[in-house]
Amino acid sequence: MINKVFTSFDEAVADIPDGASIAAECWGYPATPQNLIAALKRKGAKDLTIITHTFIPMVYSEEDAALPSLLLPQMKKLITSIAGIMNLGAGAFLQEYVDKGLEIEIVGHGTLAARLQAGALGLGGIYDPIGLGTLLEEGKEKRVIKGREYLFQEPIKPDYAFIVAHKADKLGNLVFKGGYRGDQPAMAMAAKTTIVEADKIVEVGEIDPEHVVVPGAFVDRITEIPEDGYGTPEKGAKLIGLLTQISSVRDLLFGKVEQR
Amino acid sequence: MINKVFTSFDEAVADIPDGASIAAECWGYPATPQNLIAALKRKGAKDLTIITHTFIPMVYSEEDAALPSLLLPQMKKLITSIAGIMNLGAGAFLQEYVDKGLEIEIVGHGTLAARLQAGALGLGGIYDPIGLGTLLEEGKEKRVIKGREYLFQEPIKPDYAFIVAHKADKLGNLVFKGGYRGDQPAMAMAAKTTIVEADKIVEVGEIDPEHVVVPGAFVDRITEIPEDGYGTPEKGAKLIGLLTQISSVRDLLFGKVEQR
Amino acid sequence: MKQRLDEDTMAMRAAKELKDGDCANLGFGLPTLCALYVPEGIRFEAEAGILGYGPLVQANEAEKADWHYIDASGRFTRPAPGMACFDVVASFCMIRSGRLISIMGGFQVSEKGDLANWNTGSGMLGGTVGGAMDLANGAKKVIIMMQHTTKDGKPKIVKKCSYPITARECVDLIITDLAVIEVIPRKGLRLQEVAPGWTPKEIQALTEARLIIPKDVKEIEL
Amino acid sequence: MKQRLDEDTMAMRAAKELKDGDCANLGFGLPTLCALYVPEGIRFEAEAGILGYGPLVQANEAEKADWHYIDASGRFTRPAPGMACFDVVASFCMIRSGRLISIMGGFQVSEKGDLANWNTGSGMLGGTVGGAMDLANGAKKVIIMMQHTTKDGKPKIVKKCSYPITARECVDLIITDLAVIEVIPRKGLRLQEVAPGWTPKEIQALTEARLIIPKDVKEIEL
Repeated sequence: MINKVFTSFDEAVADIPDGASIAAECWGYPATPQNLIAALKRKGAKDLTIITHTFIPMVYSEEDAALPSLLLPQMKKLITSIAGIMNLGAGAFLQEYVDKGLEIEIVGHGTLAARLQAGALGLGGIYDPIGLGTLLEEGKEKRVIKGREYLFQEPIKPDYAFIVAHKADKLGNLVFKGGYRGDQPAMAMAAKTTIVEADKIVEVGEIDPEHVVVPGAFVDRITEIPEDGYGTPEKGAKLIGLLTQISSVRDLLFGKVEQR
Repeated sequence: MINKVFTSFDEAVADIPDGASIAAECWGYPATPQNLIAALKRKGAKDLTIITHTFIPMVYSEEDAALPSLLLPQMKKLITSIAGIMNLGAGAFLQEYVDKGLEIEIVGHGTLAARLQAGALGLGGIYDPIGLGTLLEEGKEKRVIKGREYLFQEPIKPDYAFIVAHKADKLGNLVFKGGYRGDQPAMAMAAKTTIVEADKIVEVGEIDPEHVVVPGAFVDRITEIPEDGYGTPEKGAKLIGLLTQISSVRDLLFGKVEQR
Repeated sequence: MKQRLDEDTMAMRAAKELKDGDCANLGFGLPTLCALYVPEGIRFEAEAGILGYGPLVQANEAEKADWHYIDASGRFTRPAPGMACFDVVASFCMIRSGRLISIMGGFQVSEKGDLANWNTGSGMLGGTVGGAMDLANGAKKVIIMMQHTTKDGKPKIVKKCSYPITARECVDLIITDLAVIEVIPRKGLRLQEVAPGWTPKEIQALTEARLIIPKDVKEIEL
Repeated sequence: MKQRLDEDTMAMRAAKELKDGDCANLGFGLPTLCALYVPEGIRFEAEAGILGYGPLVQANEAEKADWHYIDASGRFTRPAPGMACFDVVASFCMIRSGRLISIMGGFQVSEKGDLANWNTGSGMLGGTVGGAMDLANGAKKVIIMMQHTTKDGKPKIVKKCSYPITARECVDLIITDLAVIEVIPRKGLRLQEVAPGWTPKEIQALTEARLIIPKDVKEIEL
């Protein structure tokens, strides 16, 4: 059987060149391929384009979490629907990089999903109804189809997708847990090369064919998150503890429903 | 809890008006919402548009199976990627209806899937790379995007989707079995109203959240296939027995690999 | 001085808009509270791809928080029977096709029902759009929950939004701490209910857009 | 008289193109046979949304046939460890993105690598397109398995397809009962292997398109 399993995150990202585009989920805090991101930081590839649903600033130490924002010094372009959480200082933390030349493309989340799906299907473009009359229509071609206006949107086909899965079998079949699927199936299907970090790698046959979310044909490399890696339940619990000590974050996570 | 369960197929299709468009899978023989199709035939709605991946002629009696072709006398338009299986007489069986005014739109299967997905996402159109230089490009707008040519394709948003699922819970969460998913998730998401026939209706909580294929929000009506309904394992086995007695069909199903 | 509704009362009023069988997406902040006040039979959706999640995890039970189960605002929820997990493409098919009711916060709503709720005006980085535009354009019903006026007393229901808009003519109902206002397409804003003790005239005085005031304006009932 | 290869031998030769880890879609008819002759480690895909199905059900075991598990030609297969079920949108993402090898039948292949394999020429109803155009345009490698000539002896490898085409310049390799021919982009058709006992000249005589005949043409090896 062909071997897709890598024992080192560094080896799994070793071929990523300067200028590569990388799609990586970042939903909640640890629904993020943190170990691959940290490896890419160590590798130091430059001029990256990062495609992510949320770009959360690092409000804690790199020892506790590794989000896409860790890659800021290596980035040329960011495509995202959330450039920083408003209550955590909005996009202000990005301004310093924008001033130094970082290009930011803001895209509505549904449009991001539709553009990834279009990339996965090999489409040349789509007409999307979202964003009309808003800042996001700037520079976009408009077209009326059957009496309704649409914006032309380009597909997104990342060079690489970094995926965090719950389980991967050795053929690359993936299952997720809860809200961790997010944009990841579309990212894995749209990318040229898909690299996975999984909570657990299992033997072929251990995942029921009906439960597979991303079929193995879309997956090129698989790594397993070690006990001391990012994104383990222990690290998650520690992070929640740390974050609830920051009042603005505590308000985000629990605020409105506290003591009711 | 809101009741989506219908005990009668006839009631489940009772509101379908003349002129409605209906997406219904037809893959292999029984991966088809046969009980709903039979009910729609009984109801007799006219001028229907049928969207289906394969349009197989009825080579056996209506007692044994009910495929979309049962609706031919009620149809105004057919959108399909396979208008009859070549070895079973190709599209010849359709010619009689075409002569009487039936409109047929042939669409590549991937394009059909992409158009349903576009409909589900509310897009106004897509640029598809498939079909260039072929009969299927006739009448389509062409556009060069980043040096490559594409065809404009309209989304498909059926009024109704008829879905055959393996299990449905009472909220409408669906799971499938084997190759029965097919176009059905895209059809269910693209349609205005989704009507399901399931091998079995189960209680809420009996389907693991991670195993749901079509979430209940996309499902409006649920019926259960009765023991004497179409598409039961018994009927399937009987059909195989009948079909293997027709040599051309036998060749399709087993021919090349016989006695090896 | 006459009282404005508190956040919980607003949430109770908004929750009344949800009926058995409805699926709803609750936006960031205030709308999250609605989850506490709905009857059985309502399912909530999170853009990440969860429909029908269970009760929110509260601050005093933070040890039960599991990052895998979060609502549309990133708060911790729990799995529940009948829940479904799916991907973001399916999530936005759901959001964009009128299958959900959207309850969102708002910076401003115009008399035409334009919504501004993603950007405070300092360019592209002045806000977080997320799925707001999809919800505003695609939901079966768009309900905006917000304070009637800004912290410094300026109207948030305006003739024309001064903040960058989220979508045009998309709002169906506005629930504030003073009133419930319906957007009637091509007609304007119709005052439907007022907070106890407030008169339509007083509400109009705090509203820049002209309100259509029918004879039968009621007090907000829960 | 010199023999042409039988169907099984053609399938064995085509199967040699598949390597450990490859995923392949086997088209209607002849290509289906390849499934019988591949080593371990190859997975097959059916457009319906199955990757990695098990062995085909044969005619003498028809009682094991289950409609839920069918291959790309609608033949009965079986579940197998490592199999994945998915929907048609994912299936065509896989097909269109160079993740599969496509082995299909053909009516004609042109000297430019145009493929005609869906339509016998009597208008739109003269054929069944299914996923053929997607496979022809999107596969990592397109291998056409067909008889070298028609039943009445006419060449199927032609200058220009007379049948309606499936896709332009899409074929990578042609495996017939007489030869293995590679399509070299912008150069033409290069004869790679011949059936035992046949000379390149004899193959050219049965081929309308001009063949590039290198010095090292070999006999087909299995």
